[in-house]
Amino acid sequence: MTTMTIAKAITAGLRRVLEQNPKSLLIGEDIGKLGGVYRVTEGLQAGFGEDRVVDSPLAESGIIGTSIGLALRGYTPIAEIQFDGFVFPAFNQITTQLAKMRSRSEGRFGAPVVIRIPYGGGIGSIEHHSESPEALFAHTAGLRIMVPSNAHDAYWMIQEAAASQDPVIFFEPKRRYWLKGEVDTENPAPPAAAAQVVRPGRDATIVTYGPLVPVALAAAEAAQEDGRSVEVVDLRSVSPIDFDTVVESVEKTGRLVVTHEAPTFGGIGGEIAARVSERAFLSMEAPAIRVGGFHMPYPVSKVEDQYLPDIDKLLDALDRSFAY
Amino acid sequence: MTTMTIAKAITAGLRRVLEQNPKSLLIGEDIGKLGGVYRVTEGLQAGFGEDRVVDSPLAESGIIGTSIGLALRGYTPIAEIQFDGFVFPAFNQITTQLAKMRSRSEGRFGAPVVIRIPYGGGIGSIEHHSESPEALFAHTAGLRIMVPSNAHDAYWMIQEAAASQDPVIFFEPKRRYWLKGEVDTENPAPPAAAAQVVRPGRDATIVTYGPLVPVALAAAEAAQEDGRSVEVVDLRSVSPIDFDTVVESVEKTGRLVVTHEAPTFGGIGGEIAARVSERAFLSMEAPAIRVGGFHMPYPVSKVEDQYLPDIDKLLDALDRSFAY
Amino acid sequence: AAHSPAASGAAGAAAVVRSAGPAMASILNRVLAKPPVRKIAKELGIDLSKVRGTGGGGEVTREDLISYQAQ
Amino acid sequence: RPDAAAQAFGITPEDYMLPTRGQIQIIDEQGRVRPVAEQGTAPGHEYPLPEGPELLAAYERLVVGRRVNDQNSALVRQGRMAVYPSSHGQEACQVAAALCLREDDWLFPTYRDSVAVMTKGVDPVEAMTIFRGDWHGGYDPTRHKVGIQCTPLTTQLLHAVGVAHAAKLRGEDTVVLAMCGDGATSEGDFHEALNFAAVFQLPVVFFVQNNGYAISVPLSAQSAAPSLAHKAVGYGMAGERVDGNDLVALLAVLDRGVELARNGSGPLLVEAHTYRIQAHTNADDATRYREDAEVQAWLAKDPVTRMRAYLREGGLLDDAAEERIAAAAEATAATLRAGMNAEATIDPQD
Amino acid sequence: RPDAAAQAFGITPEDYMLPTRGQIQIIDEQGRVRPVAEQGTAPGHEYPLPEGPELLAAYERLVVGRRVNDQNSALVRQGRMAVYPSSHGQEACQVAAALCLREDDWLFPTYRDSVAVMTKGVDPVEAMTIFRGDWHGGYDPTRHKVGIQCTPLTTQLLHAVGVAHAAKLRGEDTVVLAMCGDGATSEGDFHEALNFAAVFQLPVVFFVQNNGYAISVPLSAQSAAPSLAHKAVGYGMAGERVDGNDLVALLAVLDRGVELARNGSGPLLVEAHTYRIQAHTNADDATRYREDAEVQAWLAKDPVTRMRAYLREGGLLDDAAEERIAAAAEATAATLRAGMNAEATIDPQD
Ligand SMILES: Cc1ncc(C[n+]2csc(CCOP(=O)(O)OP(=O)(O)O)c2C)c(N)n1
Ligand SMILES: Cc1ncc(C[n+]2csc(CCOP(=O)(O)OP(=O)(O)O)c2C)c(N)n1
Ligand SMILES: [Mg+2]
Ligand SMILES: [Mg+2]
Ligand SMILES: [Mg+2]
Repeated sequence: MTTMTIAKAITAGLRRVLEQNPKSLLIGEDIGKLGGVYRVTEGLQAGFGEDRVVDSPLAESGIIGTSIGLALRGYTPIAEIQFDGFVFPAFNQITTQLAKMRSRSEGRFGAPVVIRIPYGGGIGSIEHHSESPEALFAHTAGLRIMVPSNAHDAYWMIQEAAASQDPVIFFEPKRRYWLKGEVDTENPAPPAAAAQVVRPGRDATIVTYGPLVPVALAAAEAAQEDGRSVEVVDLRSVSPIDFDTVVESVEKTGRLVVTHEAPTFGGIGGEIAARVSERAFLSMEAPAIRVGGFHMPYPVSKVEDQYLPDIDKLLDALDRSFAY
Repeated sequence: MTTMTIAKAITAGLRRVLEQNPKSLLIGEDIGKLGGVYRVTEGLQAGFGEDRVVDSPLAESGIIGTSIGLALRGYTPIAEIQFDGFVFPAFNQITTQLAKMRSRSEGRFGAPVVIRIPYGGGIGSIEHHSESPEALFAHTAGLRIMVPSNAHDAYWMIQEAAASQDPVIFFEPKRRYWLKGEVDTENPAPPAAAAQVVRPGRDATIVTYGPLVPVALAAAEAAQEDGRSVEVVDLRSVSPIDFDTVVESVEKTGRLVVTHEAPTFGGIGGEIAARVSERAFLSMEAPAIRVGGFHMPYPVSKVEDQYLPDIDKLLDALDRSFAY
Repeated sequence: AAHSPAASGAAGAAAVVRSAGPAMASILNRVLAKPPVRKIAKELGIDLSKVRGTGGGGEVTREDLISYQAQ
Repeated sequence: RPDAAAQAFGITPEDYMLPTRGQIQIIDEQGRVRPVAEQGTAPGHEYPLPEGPELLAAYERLVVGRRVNDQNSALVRQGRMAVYPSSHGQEACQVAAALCLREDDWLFPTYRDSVAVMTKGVDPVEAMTIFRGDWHGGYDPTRHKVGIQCTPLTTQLLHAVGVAHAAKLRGEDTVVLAMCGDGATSEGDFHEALNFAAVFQLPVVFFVQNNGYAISVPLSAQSAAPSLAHKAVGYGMAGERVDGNDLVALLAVLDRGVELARNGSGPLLVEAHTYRIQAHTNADDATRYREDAEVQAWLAKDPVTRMRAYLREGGLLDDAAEERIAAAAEATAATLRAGMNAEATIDPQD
Repeated sequence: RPDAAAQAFGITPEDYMLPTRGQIQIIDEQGRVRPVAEQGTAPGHEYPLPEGPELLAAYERLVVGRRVNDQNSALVRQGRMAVYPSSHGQEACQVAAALCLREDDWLFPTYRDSVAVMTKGVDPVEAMTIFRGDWHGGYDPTRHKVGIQCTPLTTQLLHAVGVAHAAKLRGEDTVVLAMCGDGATSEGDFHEALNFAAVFQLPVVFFVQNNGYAISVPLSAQSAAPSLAHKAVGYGMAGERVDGNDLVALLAVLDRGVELARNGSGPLLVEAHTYRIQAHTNADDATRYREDAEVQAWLAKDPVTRMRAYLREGGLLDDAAEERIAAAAEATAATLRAGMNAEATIDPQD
């Protein structure tokens, strides 16, 4: 058991991948000498050399496209996209190539590329540095999408991602990079595809992942004071989604609130609300309520607090749910 | 009143735009001499010259990026992307630039670019020629998304798109290009943002748009034989969505089936199911049921019929709904 | 066989099936009912948990409400 | 590094990178060897004539390639295939692209490169599966080291660069040949691929078949560069232009390019001037955008006729060999017919 | 067309396109005019020395630009702005990029180009809004013909090309100057922008500030080209290299480039060699990837010192002018302080 920040847990996980899988390599912008703009790859080039930790030219499509080629020859490339807002130049390679390789090759080649993306808002940054594009990748069949919310998961899930035979988009909740937590380097976390009930409750279920898990927990805590027992589910994997765990929870509680930072409209919360409402239909005391960003470009930092889901918005959603 | 195919209705609409708005121009690959691979721009370069109907170099990001610049100087560029599967090289320009221009310029500049995309499956084609990426654009705030399902709408909606002060992604249901219909060139269609009840019914509502509207109508017809009166709503606009019309229908019928060709998982059907289920919750006799593609890359043409939503799948969905 | 499923990767790996379905829900004393029935119950001031459900899995139906009222 | 290669040729690095002012042509349109001074090379940069047996073997593949193109077009007309982008007229490029490679070298083709794919060893029927609608791929890319044909233009170039990167990391001396058309050079991924290959000094030969059109769009609306080979300069790699209907010149240029790449000179860009005699695909109507006179002029430069004339003239090809080659072509055509006429059963549940 | 321009200079189109082997430098590091033969030009391609008043006015903007950079860095340290990517050391490029344009010409900057934006006429406080978190834009792009700073690298280059396309369609003789850094040249949109501009022969000057680094990544890991200006060749446009700390050379080269573009010669690519003296942004730690000695060497080439030496030596700058200029710089700094210290109120409902 060691206490680590989420950022350093990922660093440690990557170090372990590089140690254990000689075919693994990191590639991205500024990940070498600089150690990445968030220092997540700090020390790794010094430790493993320039062939294993590769500073690439400044071109995201190039990073992902060449990673596919590396994977075809047995390598496990772990690519870094510097910020969420800069993954889009690589969107063509990700959706038309990476995601479809397994299908196109009749299962012979799964394109095991990992794409690490620091994502989400709340860091007071300028445009394009606070995006939550996970729904775009979730809707693209052929990708796994993992989002850790704590240091222990981060340490283990990045290793799971690197071991996956399918491509993985690994979203790192950047505003939680400095969140500390206990990491048990001996006992693996459950597989990413298994959602976790991180707080049990009886009266309502909040489903979320990544940066909003602490917010959901805090809201549940606050709701407790009103005598409401709220269960919180951390999805951990946004594609596939562990609907069984969510449905089981909602069949018990009868109420569902889903929250993510991405705009509600067309977000993955719609998938969760729709699927769970279908499967748990007769148990629903109230409609599934979604709390997400507004349907607008991510706002300037001065007002991002009003844009982001927070405890008050979750409590309000719970109120609306309990009003039925 | 004239009978036209959807393809030729769009041609006629584009012609009218070019005639009436001297600042409008078409740009894309092979749209000039060739008239586009689907001949939608046939005859327009001959009629309006190479400055108004521009064969661009083969680069989608270039097409959209320069269209933004043209729009900034008062032009109305109507760009063609040759096939749905080839819009992704332009994804960065569309999501980080085109969609955000209005917000970035504090409303001073709305980036009135239209992007025409022949889209969807059922044409027996090879990979990347049968995609339905509308959900990816719907989740991207700042874009309007229109999808005509008949010749009259096609004729008028392309003109509405060209007049829009916001960017519009105009999805053309390519397997219906040759579907004929009456076009009234005197009386405009209702605005795209107004969904239309294209078949009234009492017992259930099918919501769809574009290529599946005829399928939904046929399913409703077949259901009638079982004594079920099914209402069909043609959304026409996928962003924004006219929820009022859908909610009104579902409050009346109590049952909702949503169908599109795109994979169900993370599709816009989730948004519709979730939002309508929330607003019409107490009227829902059954959960919203979605009928879409499987969560897999679009399959080879030999089996696409099994992939695509069809009458049987819709009837089955209705059965499941009525089983509650 | 020759063609392995395209997206089995993404779709097939969901966690072990743990949901026990409505049966479990009734054990947990969660009343099963569709929203309009809940609405009627509320309007009539009926506590749904007092109503015996005769529908599938113990679902409370409109008829159940009527017979409960008749009691 | 280009510098080293330039030194080997006794020229400046800049002259090494700058494509020769004209194109390399070794055999003229009548099938005669051109004088060395007129072959288009810069001094110090002359190409040796490939050996007779290599040329004869290449000619066989050329004839087979032509037969494959025509057979496939026929199969499309008969409804056995959905679509076929024929390389009729470009077979010299197709054949040379595969023959310049060793078995363990990699080829990254596009949709028009079925003949190259087969020439590299892929089973003809498997190679055609993609156009039949049975599966998006068709063959195992690792078996013959042939990437699956990519439709989104130039995406495959980056995969090729990644494979070359892997070769470098593994310390293997394999080379990767990556193909695209003239129109495709406008895409962003073309740029990123060349740049990555140059920065990491990877063994990639980029081979652009410039057939003058991207569907209907002529080269003049695609690029204002003196030639597509000139694009090499901007990445610090060497560019070369070659007559794409001259199989001898193609082999000479590609053989040396592959050798240079194998020996660590970094990537190269080779532009071949050729022409697609038929429409873009069967769904296209080429009369809308080009004149018949242009097609006729290119028919006169046919790569097969020309190579045959040269080989017969030089006594490298006799009647017996011609018969053998014709039989081989027929055999491949028969295989294609049989394969495409057989009903494939696909179980979508599978 | 490049051919016409080449003819005007009495050189071949290829020589016109190929960047001169060295860079254009008119004033040396001590502020002395170099002999014409040593300025790096090709024969027939010499640059006239810009006139005294133009140079003095430019020097004023240079001094103001330096003050703006340092004031903004201070405001960041004081927490009045979230982030500032300073162009300290690159001010000669910033100033020349704006001054070479007419009022109705367009400028397309990136995040590091705030000084160019202000020099083109945008209100300093509005120009800084983007880094303050008040709004993603800050100014009206159409007022001073300045595109909104784009963060996703090179997206703005295509917008610039579109604006130039519009100018051509409108029959206007306006020119567009589009800026990016050395690292940004690796992006696909850079390629597509240059190609569109060249194919449509649009009046765009692409201006690359090569400061040797993309955050931590040195140019050698970004490109293997002989120079970034050489990339012009692959698009059929002219490229030129210039000392980016020599304001005189920058004005000479950009003035002519703009004039050529205005007169229909098509687009050009100008690469300026410069250096970012400070870290990438305040959030960066430059000591991780570069040596102090390197920074010191570049400090000796400081564009402000050098220009001042030249102007004083030539009697173009006297004490009175220096005082006036210093006061102008202070005034701008005061404006920035006042603007950034004022609390902006944003109503998110608005
Ligand atoms: C990204 C992308 N955009 C558009 C297309 C549609 N398309 C297929 S082939 C083609 C023309 C390609 O021309 P070229 O590269 O010269 O190759 P050729 O067909 O002449 O062999 C186009 C536009 C595509 N396949 N991919
Ligand atoms: C598409 C994209 N990818 C990554 C980034 C992150 N990023 C911002 S600046 C920068 C380096 C740019 O270097 P260069 O072009 O040389 O400009 P300079 O900062 O030196 O002025 C990077 C990688 C970005 N802004 N956009
Ligand atoms: Mg791109
Ligand atoms: Mg071509
Ligand atoms: Mg730089």
